[in-house]
Amino acid sequence: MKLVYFAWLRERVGKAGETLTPPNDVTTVGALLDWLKAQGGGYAEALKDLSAVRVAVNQEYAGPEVQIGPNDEVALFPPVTGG
Amino acid sequence: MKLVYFAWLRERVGKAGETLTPPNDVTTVGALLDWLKAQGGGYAEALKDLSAVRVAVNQEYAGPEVQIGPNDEVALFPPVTGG
Amino acid sequence: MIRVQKEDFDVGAELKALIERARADGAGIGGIVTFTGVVREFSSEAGYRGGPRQLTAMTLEHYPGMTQRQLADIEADARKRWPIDASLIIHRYGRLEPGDNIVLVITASAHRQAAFEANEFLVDWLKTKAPFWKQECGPGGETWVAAKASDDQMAERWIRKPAAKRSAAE
Amino acid sequence: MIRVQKEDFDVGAELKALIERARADGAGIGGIVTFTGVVREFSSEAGYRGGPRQLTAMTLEHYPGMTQRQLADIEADARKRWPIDASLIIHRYGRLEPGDNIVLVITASAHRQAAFEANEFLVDWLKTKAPFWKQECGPGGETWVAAKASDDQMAERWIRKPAAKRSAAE
Repeated sequence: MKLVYFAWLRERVGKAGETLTPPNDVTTVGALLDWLKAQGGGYAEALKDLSAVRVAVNQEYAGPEVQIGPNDEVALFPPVTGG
Repeated sequence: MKLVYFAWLRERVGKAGETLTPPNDVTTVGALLDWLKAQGGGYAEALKDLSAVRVAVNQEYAGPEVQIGPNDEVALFPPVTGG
Repeated sequence: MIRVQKEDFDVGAELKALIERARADGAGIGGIVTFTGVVREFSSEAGYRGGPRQLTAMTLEHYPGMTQRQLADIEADARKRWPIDASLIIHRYGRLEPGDNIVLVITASAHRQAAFEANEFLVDWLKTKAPFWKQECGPGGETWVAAKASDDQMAERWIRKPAAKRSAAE
Repeated sequence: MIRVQKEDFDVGAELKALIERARADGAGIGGIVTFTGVVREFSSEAGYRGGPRQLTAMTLEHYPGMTQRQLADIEADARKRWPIDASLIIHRYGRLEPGDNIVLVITASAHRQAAFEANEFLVDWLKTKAPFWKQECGPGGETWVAAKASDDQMAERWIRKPAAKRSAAE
């Protein structure tokens, strides 16, 4: 699974992206966030307040219930501030 | 009193402006319109439907009750269509 | 700033000059809204057979002294109602062809909602209060454009509820 | 049409090209609304002593593939909701300085109210949905700009009552 991070989430995780293989029972966005947070370090720091985290799966906004698999691109980022 | 006419009101009256001396009892915009209309010809044609006539006194919109005198500039024109 | 002129205007150049003026004044502008009105290809009135009437030209007549006064009043009113840091109104007169610029309204503010609302307000009032008259020229001859009731309704929005709309601004 | 780019844009040239495109398509446009967002002089967040914080620069990060997709979706949505004959969204990324252009939104229609509403809609959605993040750079160092609740409220206007607003159009 390809993960990408943006803005202060990228800074806290400490990298712009990576390829990860979460356990088989991580099949939703919500489960992925919980699993990542449990890895501690930068992940725990970045995901401390989940209300400030937005997720996109394959470049579409996704809620915690959305299904994810090994071929998906999952992006984590703060609320957007463009325009 | 200086009178000026615009758009189709100008065309119907047949001139862009003129200096007139209405009778002494013509002291308001409403009285002026009635007096002009009674002159017949182009005036009667131009002022046939007063709901389509707008008036400005000294370049400010004016209703029929507004007082006018010999030194005023009175403009008659159709509803505006700029912008 | 207001201008009534026969000549065309360059929107990009006007916008640039306005932003520079505002920045020189120390204004913290973030959003600039621009309305450009251009001469349409077709008449707003139906043609003789009910279809759209192709225009060859349009002539804009105005009442010189009153135009300046009305535009200045309208601009001052907008700047009292909204926190606008810079504004510009240019209205052309004379003979214009389809696609030509007629009017330009620019409003700049730190708050985009103020810039949008003030701009709409100015355009609505230009349509209903500024002493300009359009005469369309097409295959059937010359026709004075009739004022639209919808324009009056748009302008009346600002009489009825300026405060309510304003409170929605960020 | 959408563009995401590092380079500056020329509002006048973009506007001219858009009008020409629309006219070539036979569209009877009469009103064009343009929103230009520029980098402010001062931070939207208070400085360390509560006063405004002067900015030296701003960096805009974005999520390339998703940005293109979101902008295209937003533009298509606006054109379904309003009778828009031509539109353009340009959003810049990278390092920008106060006064620099950030974003350009142009909407053109035969009906000015449609052009105004579609433009506001697009700007509101850009602020709340397009994956861009602003990092301000000033005397106190670099700070990621926080999303504003007011921007969410502005965007929600269009969820609650698109039809009501639309019916007010001329």
